[in-house]
Amino acid sequence: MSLNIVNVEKRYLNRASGTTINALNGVSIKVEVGQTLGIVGESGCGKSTLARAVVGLEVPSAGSITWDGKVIDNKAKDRLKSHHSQVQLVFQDPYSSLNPRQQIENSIAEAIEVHGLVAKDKITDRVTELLVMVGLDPDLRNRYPHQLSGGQRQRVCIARALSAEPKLLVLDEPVSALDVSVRAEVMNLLIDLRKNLGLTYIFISHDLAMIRYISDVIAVMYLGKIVEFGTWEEIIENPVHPYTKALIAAMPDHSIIGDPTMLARTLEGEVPDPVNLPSGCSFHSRCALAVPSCSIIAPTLREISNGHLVACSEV
Amino acid sequence: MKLSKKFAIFSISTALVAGVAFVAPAQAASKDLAIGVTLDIDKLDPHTSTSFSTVRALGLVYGSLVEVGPKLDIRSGLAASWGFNADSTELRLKLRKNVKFHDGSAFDAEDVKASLNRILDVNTKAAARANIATITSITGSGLSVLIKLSVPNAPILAALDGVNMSMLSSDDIAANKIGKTVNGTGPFKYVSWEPGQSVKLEKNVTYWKAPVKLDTVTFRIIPTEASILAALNAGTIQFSVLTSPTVALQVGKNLNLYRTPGLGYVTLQLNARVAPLNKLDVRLAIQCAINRAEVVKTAAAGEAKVVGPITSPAYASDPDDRPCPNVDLAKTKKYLADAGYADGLTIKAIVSPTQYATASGTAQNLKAQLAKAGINLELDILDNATYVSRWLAGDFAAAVANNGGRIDPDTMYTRYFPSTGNLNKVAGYSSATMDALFLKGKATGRAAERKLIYKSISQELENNAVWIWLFAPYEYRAAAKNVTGFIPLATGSLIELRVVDLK
Amino acid sequence: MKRDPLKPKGGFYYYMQSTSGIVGAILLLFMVIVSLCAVFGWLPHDPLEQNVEFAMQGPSSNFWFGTDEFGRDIFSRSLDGMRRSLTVSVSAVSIAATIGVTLGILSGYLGRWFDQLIVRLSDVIFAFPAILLALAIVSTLGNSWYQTSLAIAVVYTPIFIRVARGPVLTVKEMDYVKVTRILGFSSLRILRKHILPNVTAPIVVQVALSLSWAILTESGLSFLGLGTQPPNASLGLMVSEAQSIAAFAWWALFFPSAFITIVVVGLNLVGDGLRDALDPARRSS
Amino acid sequence: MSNPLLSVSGLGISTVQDPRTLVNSVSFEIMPGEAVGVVGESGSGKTLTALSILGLLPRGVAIAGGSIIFNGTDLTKADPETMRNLRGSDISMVYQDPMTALNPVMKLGRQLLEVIESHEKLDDGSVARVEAALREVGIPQVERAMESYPHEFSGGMRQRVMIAMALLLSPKLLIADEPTTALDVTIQQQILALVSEQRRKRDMSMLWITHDLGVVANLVDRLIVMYAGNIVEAGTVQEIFTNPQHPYTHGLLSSLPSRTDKSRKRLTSIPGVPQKPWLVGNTCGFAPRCFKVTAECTASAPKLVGSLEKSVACFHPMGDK
Amino acid sequence: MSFGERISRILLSTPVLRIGSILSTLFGISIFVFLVLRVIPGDSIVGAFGIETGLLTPEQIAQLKVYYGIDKSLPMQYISWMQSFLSGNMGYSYSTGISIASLTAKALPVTIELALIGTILGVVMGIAIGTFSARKPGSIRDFAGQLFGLMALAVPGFVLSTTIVTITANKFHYFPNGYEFVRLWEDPWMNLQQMMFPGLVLGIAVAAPVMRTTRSALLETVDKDFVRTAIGKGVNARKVQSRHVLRNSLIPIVTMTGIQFGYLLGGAVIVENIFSLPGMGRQVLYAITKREYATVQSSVMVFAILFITINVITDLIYRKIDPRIKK
Repeated sequence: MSLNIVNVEKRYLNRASGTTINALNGVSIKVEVGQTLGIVGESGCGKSTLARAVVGLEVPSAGSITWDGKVIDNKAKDRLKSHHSQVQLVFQDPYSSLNPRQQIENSIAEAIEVHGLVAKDKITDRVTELLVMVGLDPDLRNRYPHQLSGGQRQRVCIARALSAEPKLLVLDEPVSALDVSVRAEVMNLLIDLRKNLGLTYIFISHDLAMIRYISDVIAVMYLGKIVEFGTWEEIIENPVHPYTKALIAAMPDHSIIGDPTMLARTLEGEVPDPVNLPSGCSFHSRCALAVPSCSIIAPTLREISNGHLVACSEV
Repeated sequence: MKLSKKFAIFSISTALVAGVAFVAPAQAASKDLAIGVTLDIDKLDPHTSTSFSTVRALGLVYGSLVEVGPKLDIRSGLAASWGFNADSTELRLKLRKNVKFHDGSAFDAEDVKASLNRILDVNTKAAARANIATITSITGSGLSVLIKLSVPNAPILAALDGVNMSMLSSDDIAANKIGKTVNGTGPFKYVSWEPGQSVKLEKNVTYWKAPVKLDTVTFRIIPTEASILAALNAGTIQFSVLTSPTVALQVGKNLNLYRTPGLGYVTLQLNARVAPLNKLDVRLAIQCAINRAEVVKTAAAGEAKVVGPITSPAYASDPDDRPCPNVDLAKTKKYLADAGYADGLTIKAIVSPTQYATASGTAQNLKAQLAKAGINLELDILDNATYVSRWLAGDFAAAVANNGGRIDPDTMYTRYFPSTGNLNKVAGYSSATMDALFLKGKATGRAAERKLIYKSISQELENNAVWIWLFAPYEYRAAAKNVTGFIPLATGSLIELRVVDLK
Repeated sequence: MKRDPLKPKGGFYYYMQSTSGIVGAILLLFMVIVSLCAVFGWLPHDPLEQNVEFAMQGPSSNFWFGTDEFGRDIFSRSLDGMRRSLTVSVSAVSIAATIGVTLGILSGYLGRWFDQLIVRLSDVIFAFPAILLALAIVSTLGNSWYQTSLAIAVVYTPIFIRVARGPVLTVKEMDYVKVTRILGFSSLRILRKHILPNVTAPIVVQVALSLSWAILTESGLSFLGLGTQPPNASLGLMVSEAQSIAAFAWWALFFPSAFITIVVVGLNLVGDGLRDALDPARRSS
Repeated sequence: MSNPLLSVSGLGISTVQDPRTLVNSVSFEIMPGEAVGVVGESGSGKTLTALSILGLLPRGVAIAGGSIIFNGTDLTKADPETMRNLRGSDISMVYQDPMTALNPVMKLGRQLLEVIESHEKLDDGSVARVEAALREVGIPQVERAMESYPHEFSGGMRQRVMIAMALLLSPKLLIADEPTTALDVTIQQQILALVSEQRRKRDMSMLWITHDLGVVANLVDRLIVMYAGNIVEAGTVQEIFTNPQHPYTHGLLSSLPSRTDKSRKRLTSIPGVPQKPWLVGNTCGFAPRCFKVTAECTASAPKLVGSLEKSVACFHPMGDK
Repeated sequence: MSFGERISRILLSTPVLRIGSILSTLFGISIFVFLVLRVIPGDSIVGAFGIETGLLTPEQIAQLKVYYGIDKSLPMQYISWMQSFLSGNMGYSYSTGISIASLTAKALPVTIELALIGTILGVVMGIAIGTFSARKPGSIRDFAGQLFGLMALAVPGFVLSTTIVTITANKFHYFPNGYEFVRLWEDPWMNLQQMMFPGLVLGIAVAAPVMRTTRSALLETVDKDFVRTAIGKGVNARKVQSRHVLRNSLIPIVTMTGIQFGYLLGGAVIVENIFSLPGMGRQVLYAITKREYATVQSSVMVFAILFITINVITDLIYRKIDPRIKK
């Protein structure tokens, strides 16, 4: 079993301006069972679009996404009791991802009930089990979302995703919206669940520290493309792509104090508009290493060492 | 502070607008009369128009062979004199001398022939064609005209009155200009028509009767009567036509109010061809349950006259000459029991409240009165055109109606009650007796004899409770105090504006 | 009884935090009491009974609000009129809300051609003179109070379509709705369990406001003879009928007008209160 | 040592209705030219403290006590005109969300000129001054930017404009309320670099509010840690990061994954959720989550004691390493 | 980009979609009004002749049907109406024989002027009172302002109109609407007098919702971040209010005004009657009672076009006041 993303492209037509937004521009990646793939990138790099495509919320404009050999699409009727429930998503914002008018218990039990995952009289037990699994007091079951803290809500979201008994969990910035002091708890929970349930994760974040902490392999995305891919050690310790390097350098770190070089600018300019993609390598406009050919030839991912891929012609 | 400044500007500007508003425009020197009416005229062809407003306005522009006076007497108009042959099958007219159309051409027998033939022509769709349908030929020259009739028909003389019988120029008729140009013999000349706003007329200096004193007459369309009264009070108009009794009651001492019982009447039409109204007892039960004075008091604010079927003063029915002159609920009960409706019954009545001022009140009071007698009058309230459609199709059990009247009872009812009448379906009743009486009435020339015949007709209608005649609404003319000399006419005509002066 | 401090505070609690809401609720209570009096016939006089001897009398101990030209008791008629006005407007708004909300939600949720169609249709009705529409309905279907309601309902349906469609477009994009799609729920379930409960706030507010507009619309239609049929009383009809006699009988105009004011003010305040109570932003503060 | 530029003492902030304490007796000082960071989670009262200095507290929230002395003037008692004169010229502020902090329907140039207009007379040189300020913060094509509306700019560019606006009249104190939270890391770094460069150049004091310890680590001189409406710890950056005394600060620091840590050992977490300031009362607000809690902690509130270099409000501080 | 893609991009672009949707709405309205009129009992003949219709012979009725164009099948009637509508004269009014285009040319300016005056008065009053209220929420003046808003909602226009007519005419002998209607360009002074009261009645109707919208929009905007920014940079309170708060509150106010202007076009019927203004409302109402199909249909189409135009204008104003909306 594996998730296979092959050459996925996604374009949106903006009707108001008649322009096309290029969200994903040919992404290929394979996630093996039990692995955690970290995807890092800045806003607009397409990481969330990719997450939504993996769970079938978006239909790729080109390319395919298969789980266990079966194509994932957005047809709801196929999703009922199908392989699709094996892929679930946890959103970034725990405030907007729970129905404000639904009690916690119902939020978690709904999928179990609809798909008949356990016998009717066992549903309550199953909900209790899930609540305990995500570290919540089962007494919270009758609460409404607004009565819970952000961390608790995110745990409910995780429990709800787990209720469908998934194999693959896509985590789209799962701790970014949480208070700093509760992030660690949720991260720890995710790591425990992965171990206990044998889950496969796609962990998406703009925060390299979190990515680094949880991922087995990391993909760095820039403007809808993967620019570097490798094991977490390789990416963090031995980044090759100039963008990855800049990203790591820009990461605020409390462990380095009073170092004025931490405030040096590492990357000039801003991410180009995904409507008008730069020609050639889309990073060339901000790249210190850029040579004239970078604006003509778009580099493809190539392997520079065992399992370490990079899309740059100058490294 | 910002807000107070804003407010200051706001209030100053409001005050300015208001201040300006109270500077009334200066009065013109010429004698201009502005008349407030609710409805616009609908066309300029006098023969085909049926709307009151058109008839009223064009009545000042056109002339007819005879005229109906204040006492509903027939007076000479463009015909100076006339005479019937012995059996009333020929009418000889002597036309007035020196009558000129507004375009300057002289009026003579050619014009009479052309006008009457135009009315008789089916293609004209003339409104009053039926009234003179008995004419077989019109001959004559110069100032004399001979009209031959297919049957003895003395009442035809009265039918020659009115705007629908206007004398038009034969040249205009030949040139097919009727309805496009307005060329009459009346006291005022047509100037302009601004649809939805006004009709302007000016003095005809060559008018055959006394010299006209007003320089101009303007009909101004003010769609609500309350606004008309407001305009009178404010002095922006000097004369008005009102129909609503409650508005008329608000006319103050600063104005003259002319109140004339009209020829029209409000009635509860019963369709005797529809069950359960096909039973005489049911109809009589209804008649006995209705207090007409109460209807007048409530619906018309006391401003109307209780009448029988015939409203023309010369032939007027005695309103009390009917099985139940007064309310008699005991009789109602008995009639209902005889008809097999001891426990009461439901009758549907159509009514159009927008048709005339008292419609809704009349219907409501009738319903209340009949309810006391165990009769449930279910009101079906319709807009005017819908009402008329159903009325014409006879598609109703009862109808609260305000029908127009004529000075001659024959022209008034010949279309309803004889079985051959084209509105007999609407009347909902016919009988051999009725047919015979109407035939006799047409053929009889002598007034005294005719009166008897129409008294019988009236009794026949009342005894059979064909309809329940209720009252004749007043017609009101309100005028500023400086408007002098006006004589109201029951026909609704404003022709006497030809003698009005503005002081 | 001790209240669990963690138990969620209901909408009622938040509603009662709003002054407008409280005043509105009091006025609404007044309307309901008045209507109930009329429903159960607890009236000093029969609202339809005409009594010419007493016509056009001013307010007195016998006729608290005076009488009209038919000698009918204006107090009793006002109470009965309130009931009828509420009946007409409640049924009109119910129909409009039911149809409008259903179409609006479906339109927002399904999108594509269906959305286009519904939006176009509601534009058509929006741009159409209400009087003509009312005339058409009343003259083809008849003119009982429910046809009047139907006429008003047709006029108001597009408003509800808009009011429902807008939030659906927003809620549809909310993560908690997207999650339900990932979890493989049927559209019907998503609509019923996840979208409908979360778009009710603006609809409920709109219902309160529309009720007050419906009463005024009904009076406008009555003024043109298309509303409640005499002799039955509705507040609007009473006001429009009293116009002609107001010069001699101010009470005939004043009291029903005052009742209309109470209804309109009351419903608007209730709308304000509901808006406050249902607004999550205000709740959290 | 010179007098402090800003001296906040015993500042309390609470809601107006059914008074709820939001900030409880906060005291700190900022010396001329000094950069002070305030770190805390949402609801800790850090933003309210910053807003109260300029008198910009939201509706329904007001200063409940204490004083804010700026350059000898008590801002809590100053009249509106004094406050107005101060705002934007002596003290200016940069806000968290550059998307909403700029008037969406006013051209950027106009919004900057408004600052000059409010404190000086607009003259021929004003436009040039604004353009220069924009250039200084790294806005390309300044003339076009002057005619642009906020939505035509990216978040990073907007924040640059906000900074240009704040620096336009060379304030003595710049208050920055999480100005980089909404930005991407590479952009954040650009902004941080810009601000620290400008601060040095102008020798300006700065109060930097953030929830991200990493952001302030290299930016400020001293740090204030807030929790549940109280200052729990204050001191130099070096002291706080290397030798945190308060269990909260300590827990926070050890719950963050570090990029230098290669072990990926399990993160230490602080159990529970942050306390609401108004529920703290006369206790230590961190007590419910503290592993060192004793009865003393819930019996009374610990006072902030220590020096400017290092002070802590805790009955059981972590102790020196 | 392929040809097909380019075509589909053009077809899917906003202006084309917009025009397409406007045309389809107008088409829907034309069908709707046509059918509605045919459904209402009574036809043009009954409308014109009233109860005298009963006197017409079958031949006459047949001729009249030809004359009124109601002898043809419904689709043919629709097509011939559309032909005349699109040709520009919009058909003829049977009673006056005048083309509906020229009737409309006279009536439409009256209604538009009335609606404009009503809207302007309403917006001025509404914004002034709304601002007045919002300055101090919960205060006595807020209460007074809100009370005005609610009262203005609660008093039916016809009651207000007749009250004004009665009082000014009877007590002050002032009723400019009793004079013949004059157009703005003929006698602006008189015209404004005639428009003043009806404009005020409509204005009050507009003022109520505008006031309420203004109040809530101001209260909402006052709490926005950029207002805090403006205060924070030392802008004085008056300028904060006008440049920042009011300016940003305009969008909901414009929306509400646009909606109200649309309603005014319809609501003008009663006011035009009472104040005797020869506008579109009266034209339509009269034509309905007379069952003048062509007049009703064409007038309704004019109304619809106007209504849509207002939507477009509202849109343009949005673009003017809110630069965020893409050109």
